[in-house]
Amino acid sequence: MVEVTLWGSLGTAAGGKNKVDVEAKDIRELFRKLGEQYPGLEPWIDRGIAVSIDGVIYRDTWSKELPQGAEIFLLPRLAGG
Amino acid sequence: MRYIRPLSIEDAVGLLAGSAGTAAILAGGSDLLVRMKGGFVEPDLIVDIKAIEGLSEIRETADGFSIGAAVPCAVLGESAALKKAWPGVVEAAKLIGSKQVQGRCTIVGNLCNASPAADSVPALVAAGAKALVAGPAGKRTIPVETVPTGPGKTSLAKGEIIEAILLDKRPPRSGDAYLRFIPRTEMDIAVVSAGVNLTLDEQGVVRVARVAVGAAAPTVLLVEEAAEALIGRTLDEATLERLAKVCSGACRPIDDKRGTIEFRRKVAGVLAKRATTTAYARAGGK
Amino acid sequence: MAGVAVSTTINGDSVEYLCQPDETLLDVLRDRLGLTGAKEGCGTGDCGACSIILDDRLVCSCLVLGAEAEGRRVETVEGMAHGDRLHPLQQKFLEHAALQCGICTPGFLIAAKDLLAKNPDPTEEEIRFGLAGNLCRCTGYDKIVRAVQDAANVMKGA
Amino acid sequence: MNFDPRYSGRNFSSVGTRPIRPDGVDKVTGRARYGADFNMAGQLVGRVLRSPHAHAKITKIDTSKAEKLPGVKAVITAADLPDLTDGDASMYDVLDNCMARGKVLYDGHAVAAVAAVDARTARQALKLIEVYYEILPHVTDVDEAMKHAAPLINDAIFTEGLEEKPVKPSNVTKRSQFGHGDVHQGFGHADFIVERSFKTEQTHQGYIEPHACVANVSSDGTADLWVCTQGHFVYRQHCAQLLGLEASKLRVTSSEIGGGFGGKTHVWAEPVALALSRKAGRPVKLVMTREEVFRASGPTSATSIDVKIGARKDGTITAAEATLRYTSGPYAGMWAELGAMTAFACYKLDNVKTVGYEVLVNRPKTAAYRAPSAPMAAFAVESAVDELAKEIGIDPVEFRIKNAAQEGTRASYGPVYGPIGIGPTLEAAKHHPHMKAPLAKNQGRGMACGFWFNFGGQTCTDLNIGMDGTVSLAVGTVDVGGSRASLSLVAAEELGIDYSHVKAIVADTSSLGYNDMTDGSRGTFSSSMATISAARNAIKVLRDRAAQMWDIPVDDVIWENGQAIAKGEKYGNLSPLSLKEIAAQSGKTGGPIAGHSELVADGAGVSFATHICDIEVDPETGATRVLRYTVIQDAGKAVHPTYVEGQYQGGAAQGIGWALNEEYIYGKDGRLQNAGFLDYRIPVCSDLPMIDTQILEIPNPNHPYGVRGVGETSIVPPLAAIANAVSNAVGVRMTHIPMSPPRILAALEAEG
Repeated sequence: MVEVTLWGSLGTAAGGKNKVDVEAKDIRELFRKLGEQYPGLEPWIDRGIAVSIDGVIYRDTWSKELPQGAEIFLLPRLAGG
Repeated sequence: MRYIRPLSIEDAVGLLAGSAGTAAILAGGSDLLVRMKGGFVEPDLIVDIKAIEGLSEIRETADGFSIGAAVPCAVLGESAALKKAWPGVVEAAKLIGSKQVQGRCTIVGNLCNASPAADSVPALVAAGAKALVAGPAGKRTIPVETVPTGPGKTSLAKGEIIEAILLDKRPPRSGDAYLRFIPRTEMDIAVVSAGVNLTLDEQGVVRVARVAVGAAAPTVLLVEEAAEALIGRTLDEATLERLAKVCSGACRPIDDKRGTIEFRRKVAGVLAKRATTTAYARAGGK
Repeated sequence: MAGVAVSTTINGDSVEYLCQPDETLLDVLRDRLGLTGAKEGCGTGDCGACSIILDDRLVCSCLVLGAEAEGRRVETVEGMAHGDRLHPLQQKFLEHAALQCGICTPGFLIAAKDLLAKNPDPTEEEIRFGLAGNLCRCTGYDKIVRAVQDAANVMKGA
Repeated sequence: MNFDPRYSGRNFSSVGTRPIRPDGVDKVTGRARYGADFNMAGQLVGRVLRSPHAHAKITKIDTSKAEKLPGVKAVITAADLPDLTDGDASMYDVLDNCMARGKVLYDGHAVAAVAAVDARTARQALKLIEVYYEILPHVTDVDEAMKHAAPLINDAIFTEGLEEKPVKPSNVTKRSQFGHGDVHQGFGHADFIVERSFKTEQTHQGYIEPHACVANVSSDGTADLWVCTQGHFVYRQHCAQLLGLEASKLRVTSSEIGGGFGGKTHVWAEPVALALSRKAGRPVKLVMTREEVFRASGPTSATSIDVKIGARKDGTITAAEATLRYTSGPYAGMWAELGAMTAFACYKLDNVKTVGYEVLVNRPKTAAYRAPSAPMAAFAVESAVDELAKEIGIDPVEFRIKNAAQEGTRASYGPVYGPIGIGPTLEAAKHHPHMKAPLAKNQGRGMACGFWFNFGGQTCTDLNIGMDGTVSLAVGTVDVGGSRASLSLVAAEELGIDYSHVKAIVADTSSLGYNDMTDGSRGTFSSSMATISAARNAIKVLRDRAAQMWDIPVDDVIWENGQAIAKGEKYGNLSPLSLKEIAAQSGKTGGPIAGHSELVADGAGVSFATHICDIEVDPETGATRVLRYTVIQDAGKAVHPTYVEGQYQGGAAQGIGWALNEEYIYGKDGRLQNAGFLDYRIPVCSDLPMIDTQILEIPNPNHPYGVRGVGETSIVPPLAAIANAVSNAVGVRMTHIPMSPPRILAALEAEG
């Protein structure tokens, strides 16, 4: 079980929660289960969400493991110049 | 569209006078080609005047200087005699565009483009320069300030060409200066500008003055009250303040992408003050 | 529209071409003669990317008609190196990394060549004002100015 | 990914040196080919007809006269680009932006296009296209657009991210919020509070090369596109989707690129050129004019920002809050969201809250511009931080050091930081000689900090070893400023050979796997990671070949300093085999030797910078002069330090332009007034001093060499650094960017 923190707007889409517990071993599973548990999040996941694991931001590595006790934070997918 | 390069001023006048559609004179092309590129003009005839004898020369005459219509502004800066006599006119001409543009552009083109913000025009107006006009009815000489009549408009008739700009010989203790305000250090069109031309007496008292302000009205303004504020005086603080005030007051500027009414008004006075100080020093005033 | 036949000299070679009366020299160089070193950044004389030397005078080729080149001498960036030997400015631009994207580089090299021909020992301020007609958006000009200073030193010694 | 990207300390022999770039000679001799430097036999000239109106319904387009003009080979409108986006809202926006469908949404919006035998004919054809408009009310200002009475740009937009679903459509497409703690409580503990509102005008990336492409579509469904872009793989995907082509049949070649800075991350002309070519059955070259670039590419947002920061007497910030409104053009964006994330990223805050609003206006669709959205937020925040330091009576550098984020700090945008460089850049600034240099009258010194995320992304690289032992490196990230030199250094480093034996190129979309764009400061970060991986894969092959040549087990072969070494006493008489020797035998040991890699380069380290500048103000005219400028930034590891300096200097120069003179100026009619380099005033050479740089190297733990992205952060601090310097020079707090002379003079006059 990992604790996942949602940024402000995403929290609104998850029914006002800013922290959720999810049983997931990697980012792929996390997104799948988040979508199942909070259908309001699905359009956000489709558009792209980045995952910060202990401060390191992952945009595309869905195979990245979520270590127990790690700080997991969801962020909007970034654009750059 | 035709491109013709006549060899005489008479031929050029004949071509322009006889053209059925729109005709354009090409000297430096730094305004004409930009307008063509933007689709604002599509002349039927382009008359390139650079092959006309004498038009690419600066001549020193008994009366002063005659600057041919095809002389690029960069060449003005290379004439030691002109620079010594009319440093303000030369510095104004050398402020137009970039080095690249100065290699092409001419003061006659700058005058005939009839932009109120043209850099060389306030300096020429302050200098009391004249334009030698050739046309179907012969030649005439007119003060430069009578050439532009409004943004993009001139008093020249169909078939007329300005052949040269004439500058008087300088009396002793004379000096001129030109300053403009631009947001960057180069490459901008003047937001507001001032040209000043002074002649002093042996005591350093201003005897003759002409002050012109650019980009502050539909045409360059020759500010008579500014000259009056200077004549009979040396440059003390009060005189300069009075000068700045009348120059600011004479402005009839607009708000546009380059500046505001308030800004132009205020800075016109500041530039007039500063240009006057420079012109005064060049005239030997202390 | 009748074409204009032009005989001119480009980088020391005699060249003849036919162009339209309203065609710029830049378009002639690029589209008719395959000399794409000069670039069009604006087409209005504001960026200097199309700089060439016309009869020893630095100009924007976008503000010159192709027809006007008749009987004149045109120098472009393609003529700066001698065979495989780069001009000192070209060499110093490389060494100082005075280019990032490189689109403005041909114009800067030509403008700098003209500058040093007229003023072999310019101050930093003279270089900056001398090159003010050439826009660069990548470098902040720092390395360009240094490259020109260094090239001036090399050329003085030569 | 079987590749371990973690940082391991090592001594470098190639990385950190400053060789000449591999594409250099072509670029100084005029031979390098940019977007407009390529031609195809039989090519037509494409041109686009654009809306003169800011907002209007298109009631009818009659192209019949244009079609009849001799020399015209194709005329297209939106009807020739049918909607194939299949519910993908963001791609639909891209399509609509390429060619207006029913409504024009800004001055410059494309409505039709022609392909003709020459430019003159194409221009004439545009004049013959008759477009009938029903003009609608428009809005270009961000604050005006948020008002209830504002003209609606898209009546299908309902603000997203609100607690309750709105019942009325709005120009606000989204509200986003970040932060933690309780700002209300935090402000309660403050002894000093600064609260201010700021505005910044829209700016453009200002790349010198206008968008240009040559498109060639064949009747069999294959196509070629030559284009200047920051991401040819992304352009391929977008063009294929919009045109209904199979991606693998559309080969996109990225030309040399004449600057992008985020502005060449988006398709505009390319789908149009492809559609013209498809209809005409001939190649089409489409080059935007400079005017079109300004009117109809992707400038940055105009913004309106409120900031409130409170601190205790001892200089501890107790709470910080910001509301940020960013224009996104007439289509939904995420620009305010980025501003809201970055605004307070430099600081360690217990109570912080930021709210962003994405606002539709009748201006071109906003695109990324170098650290998109961060400079405006930093301008507001760093101005307020400086003012607060002044009120408390504490040195602005000390104040920032005291409140700077550190390893373990929870960032204002959410996660907890790893090792970061904000503190070290501030310490370096504090001790920099620039800080102590004397100032004269009307001169002031300002400083400010900046943050950018950086990111990595999908990357694919091929490394091929020739039989002469030289290496060709094919990368898929477009080289915008010297990355081929950096990547060659990395390949040389990893293989243990000399830089001169590596030649890097940017491969086309048919020669290499997918690569994300060169954006987010990712070019050197990601492609160096992929290059290291590819080189390590090649080394595996090299070891195997050496083992064959020696006839020993591969496990006994190690790779060191560019050669294979047989490990162990028993191989004492085997002299090492160099890469060159192994390569020479490759035909007999199993064929060509290559290393490939495909990976997602995640874990780009965040980046911080501190800038110091001295400004002189002419109090009579409001004119400013930048006297001295210093950039201090963390690079992780500078692969090619000269090009790192170049990124620092270039970003600073763009920021200086933004701060002082650059802005989009719209008339009351909603038309852009200054669509050219004459009146959109980017800095010229004589406007700037030398820009001093100091590179700090705090290794990124998630890159084998410790590399961080360096491209973007340098544009973040200048707006605020200059505003702070102006304030210190003449005592006026400028809250509107650009700080053009009329604005400074007006502020001085108001101050009396």
